[in-house]
Amino acid sequence: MREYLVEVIIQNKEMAKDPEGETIERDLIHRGGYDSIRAVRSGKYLRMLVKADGPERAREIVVKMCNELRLFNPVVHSCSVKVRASGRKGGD
Amino acid sequence: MREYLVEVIIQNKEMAKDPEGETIERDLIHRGGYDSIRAVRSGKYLRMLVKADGPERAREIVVKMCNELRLFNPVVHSCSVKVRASGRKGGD
Amino acid sequence: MPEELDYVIGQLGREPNRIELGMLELMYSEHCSYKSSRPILKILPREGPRVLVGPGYDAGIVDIGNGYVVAFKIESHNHPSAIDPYNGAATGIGGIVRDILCTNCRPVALLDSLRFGPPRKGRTKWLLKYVVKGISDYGNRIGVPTVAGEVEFDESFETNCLVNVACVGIGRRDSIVLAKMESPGDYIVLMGSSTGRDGIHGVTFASKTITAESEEERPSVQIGDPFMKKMIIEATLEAVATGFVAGLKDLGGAGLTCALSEMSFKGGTGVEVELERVHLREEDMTPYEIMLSESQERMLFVVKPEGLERVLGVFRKWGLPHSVIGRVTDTGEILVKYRGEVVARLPSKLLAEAPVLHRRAKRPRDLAKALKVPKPREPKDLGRALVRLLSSPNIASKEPIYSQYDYEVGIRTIVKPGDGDAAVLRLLEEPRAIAVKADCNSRHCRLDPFNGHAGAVAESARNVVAVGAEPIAAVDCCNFGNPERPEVFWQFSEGIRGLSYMLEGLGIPCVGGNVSFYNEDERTGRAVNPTTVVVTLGLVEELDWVTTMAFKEHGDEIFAVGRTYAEMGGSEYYHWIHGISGGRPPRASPGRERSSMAIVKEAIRRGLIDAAHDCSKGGIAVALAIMAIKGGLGIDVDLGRIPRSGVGRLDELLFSESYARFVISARPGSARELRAIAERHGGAISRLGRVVDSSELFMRYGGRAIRCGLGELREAWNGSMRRYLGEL
Amino acid sequence: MRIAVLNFPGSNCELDTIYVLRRLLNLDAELVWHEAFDRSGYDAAILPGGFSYGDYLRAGTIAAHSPAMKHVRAMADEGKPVIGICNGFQMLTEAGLLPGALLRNEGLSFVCRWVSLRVESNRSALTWLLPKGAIIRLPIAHAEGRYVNERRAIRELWRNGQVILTYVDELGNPTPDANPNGSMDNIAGICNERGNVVGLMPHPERGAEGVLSPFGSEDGLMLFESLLYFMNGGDRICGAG
Ligand SMILES: Nc1ncnc2c1ncn2[C@@H]1O[C@H](COP(=O)(O)OP(=O)(O)O)[C@@H](O)[C@H]1O
Ligand SMILES: [Mg+2]
Repeated sequence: MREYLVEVIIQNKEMAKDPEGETIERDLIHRGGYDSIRAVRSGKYLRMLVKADGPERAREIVVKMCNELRLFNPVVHSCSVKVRASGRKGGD
Repeated sequence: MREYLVEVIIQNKEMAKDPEGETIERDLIHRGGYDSIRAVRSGKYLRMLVKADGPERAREIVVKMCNELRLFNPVVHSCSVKVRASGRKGGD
Repeated sequence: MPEELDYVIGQLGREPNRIELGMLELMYSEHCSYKSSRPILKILPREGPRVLVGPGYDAGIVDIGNGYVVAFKIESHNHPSAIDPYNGAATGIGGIVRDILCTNCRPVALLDSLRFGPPRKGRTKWLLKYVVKGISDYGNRIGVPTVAGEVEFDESFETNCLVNVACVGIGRRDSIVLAKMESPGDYIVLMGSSTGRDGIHGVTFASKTITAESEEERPSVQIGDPFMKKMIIEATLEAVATGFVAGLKDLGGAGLTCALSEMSFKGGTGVEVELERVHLREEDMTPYEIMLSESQERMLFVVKPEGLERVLGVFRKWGLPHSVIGRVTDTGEILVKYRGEVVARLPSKLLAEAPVLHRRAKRPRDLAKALKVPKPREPKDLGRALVRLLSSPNIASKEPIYSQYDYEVGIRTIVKPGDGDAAVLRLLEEPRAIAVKADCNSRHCRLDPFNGHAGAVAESARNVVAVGAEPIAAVDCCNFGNPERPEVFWQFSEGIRGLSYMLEGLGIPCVGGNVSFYNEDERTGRAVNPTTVVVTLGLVEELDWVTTMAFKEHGDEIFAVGRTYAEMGGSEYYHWIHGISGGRPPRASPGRERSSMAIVKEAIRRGLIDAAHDCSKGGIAVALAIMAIKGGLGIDVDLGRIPRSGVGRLDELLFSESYARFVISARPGSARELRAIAERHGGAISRLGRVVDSSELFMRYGGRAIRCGLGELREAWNGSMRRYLGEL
Repeated sequence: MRIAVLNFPGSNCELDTIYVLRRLLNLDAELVWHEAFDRSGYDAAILPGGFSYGDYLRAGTIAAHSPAMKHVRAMADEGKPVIGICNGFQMLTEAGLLPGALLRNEGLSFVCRWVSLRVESNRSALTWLLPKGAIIRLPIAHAEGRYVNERRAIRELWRNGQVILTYVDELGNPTPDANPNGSMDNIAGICNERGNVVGLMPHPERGAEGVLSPFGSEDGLMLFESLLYFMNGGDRICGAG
């Protein structure tokens, strides 16, 4: 078994708005000079190491965990899971 | 000019503690039975569209913005900026 | 520190090894040893019938009767906050809470005293936003309400902000625990977060000035864990309740080294510890790092052998990591072993008692000049000036800040931030209350450290009196520049003299404090204004006495208590309206303070007073305006009646910041009784006019009149903090 | 009548709640450590305010997965009152016992202040005795109290009388200025269809005594008195059903 670096990103759905993203964007415009940036969205980032039989399997474990433990609330959040780094030899 | 999707991830530095990640790992993930997951770290995620003359330039703009708006504190945080999607034709 | 090294070698009869040297270096740092300040601080009055534990322990403890005690203490977290405002302020709260907790009192209130540069500066906005967020995220999460504080803005704090935090705890007299190890054989248990590399040499960092490299001193940054802290609070109180905890101390600056040496020195014992037992965050830590680590959220318990299992059981219930690291001995030594080998062996006394330094003090040469400034021209429209003054960041309402703090949790807060001069917390078990407030006017202190510091004591005592309390004890937090500079040391020693003078004059003992030096910008050599924040604790024996500052009813009569002088130096009026930062600040007089306070106290106890507010920044005009804004009622007053001496100008009458003054409102027909009270206490009082059912401030003076609409005043006072800072 | 006040690591209003139930209402209320919670013998459960598990990840999420919640869920199914105050409300939505979600305040920061609330329904255990349309005053103190749900679901809540409290101005209007956190429809509290599971962001335990209120009000007490009536299956003394 190897260990994979998996990233989870949880964002608000459209209907739930994103006050933080909006505020950052407003600040940008407010301070001027950054009008080339738009559509700022904020979210929560989680990163973890997952011991698994392959990247696909690592992803599955994390997806299942996110659903089961409700790392996100499906009514208001969207959640994306990515295997970032390919496996290194697992620890203990 | 094209528009690029740029992602920013702000985390506590590797050597610094991350009480949030530790608590999520201990009290949610492990208690929920997912023992193959470890080293959970939490952070903040930002995503934005940037109009620029190329991906490198898009990245530069965002790095400068993060510094100037003090979206992170270099003393405690690490901030990574990645151009995720290659340019689409810019909007207005 | 070559002389210190010679001293150590002389005492030891040998060279210390590297670990011992590291331990000594930390313990001899200014932060831990008070080596510069100790000789001066000893003049502070510290005795009193209520004092159970005075300076020298983690917190001062006073008896409030019926078996209850209050522990309180203030501490600075300036340097960490200047480089990482969020974690710096948060861990400041964490530290002060531990100081209270280790007396076995439940922390019930926090106060924050903050100082920044001019509000329009980007750095100020950044610091303020994250300092407040750090306090909010940490204080709220541990369930201790932040009930009062103050915020001051001045150029001198632009690089070095000041973040002082205080905590108040309530406990039972018969269950106080002290930071002592008295019985050889007791176990030493380290509980809480694992020990990591963070904050190694944090205290030496706190004893240095800020340089460009500070930002690079990464290991000094600590990260607080309020969730862990909340559990530590509950578990500690539960563990002590078993009756088996013989001593308790938090791990703060200088970590394990400090806790072990101070506890054993105080108890006249020694310790033997085995460092491999310490639970670590990183496996490969060296003994040096373990002894010096300043990781947050740790407590050191001294446990009676027969109760060890019971105490550890409590920690297990709360899921708190812990390790039994050693035992108390009778050798008077700190014996540190690592994997069977002795790695350090030092007398506790040598660590705990650094040799003191006698620093030179010299009055700054340019001070005399700063005191003499020509009087500015009186503005034509004094109503405008008042509106502008209300919008000054130093006077404007701090609601955008304190509304981010949970000031209600605990259901004790009966006078909330913004409602009275001090916060009032009731006891849950009986109908009594305590009052607390932190104060300092650092501009007064800069121009005249003696009178300014005396004024800080007086102001915080007045604030406590204004809400109906009797001041019973105080703690102080000194913030100064580099003490190696004679001018700074002069400010410090004059300041402490001033504190002493007023504390003694008012009969208030000082039961604890904290000194933070080196608050200066190394590049420019600019030091912060000498600033000693004073927190006064008051006792309210009857809940009926609790008084707030809003005018309550039209028809009530308005009185000024205390005499006004033309004392304009360092005033907010000079600074904000005229851009003048000099002049002679108000003179402090314990006699006048005593009279004014006695009048207000007695009037409150006789049930005559509806509202009370002390006069501080912005003088009598600002006091009147805020009481009217708060009450939503107008006033009609004759300023000519204000008791005064040598005040020739109307702007001076309105905005002088003379000490020893209050504005009060009383039921109609109370004037005679109030005058009799004033006479008895040898103080001045005079009826200025009435609260009226209107929406304006109407102030007459001879043939002149000043009118200001309440709406305009309210907008200036309420709205401006948000405007300066953008969204907080 | 025994009421369990659950104590999760990081809860911080549990003693305040116990104080009100015991000292002001003379109720048999018990502080129960979450790991030791067994529903048998309890007639109601209160999930108190605070920051369970530090509110890490999101407010209430981690507590919503603790074993104690299984018992809470069972009590809810049995029709026994389950009350979530502030962090407790967050736990109930995270556990799916109440619909919707409580997200970060629109203003992004923690807000502590007294608010005016209108009673929109007296169908819930907490508003049982309160007349519809009454204005009450309680303090709020939270960083994640913005109630969000799908529009359709919110209409449904209104239709069923499940919206129990809204943030209003002095005159009783649900204006944007009166909304401290950006909640949809100014919603401050909701209940399930049976009215036994109730969640609200304001703190009734902090607003139950005149001495604590800037207005001298004791409105919080009425909410707990309602709970008592509801538990006793009691009749309403005022207001229409
Ligand atoms: N940083 C702060 N934290 C909490 N409360 C604060 C803070 N700053 C000011 N306050 C509150 O605002 C009110 C006014 O404080 P202050 O400006 O110091 O008044 P005064 O000068 O009349 O003593 C007090 O209730 C005080 O406790
Ligand atoms: Mg005051």
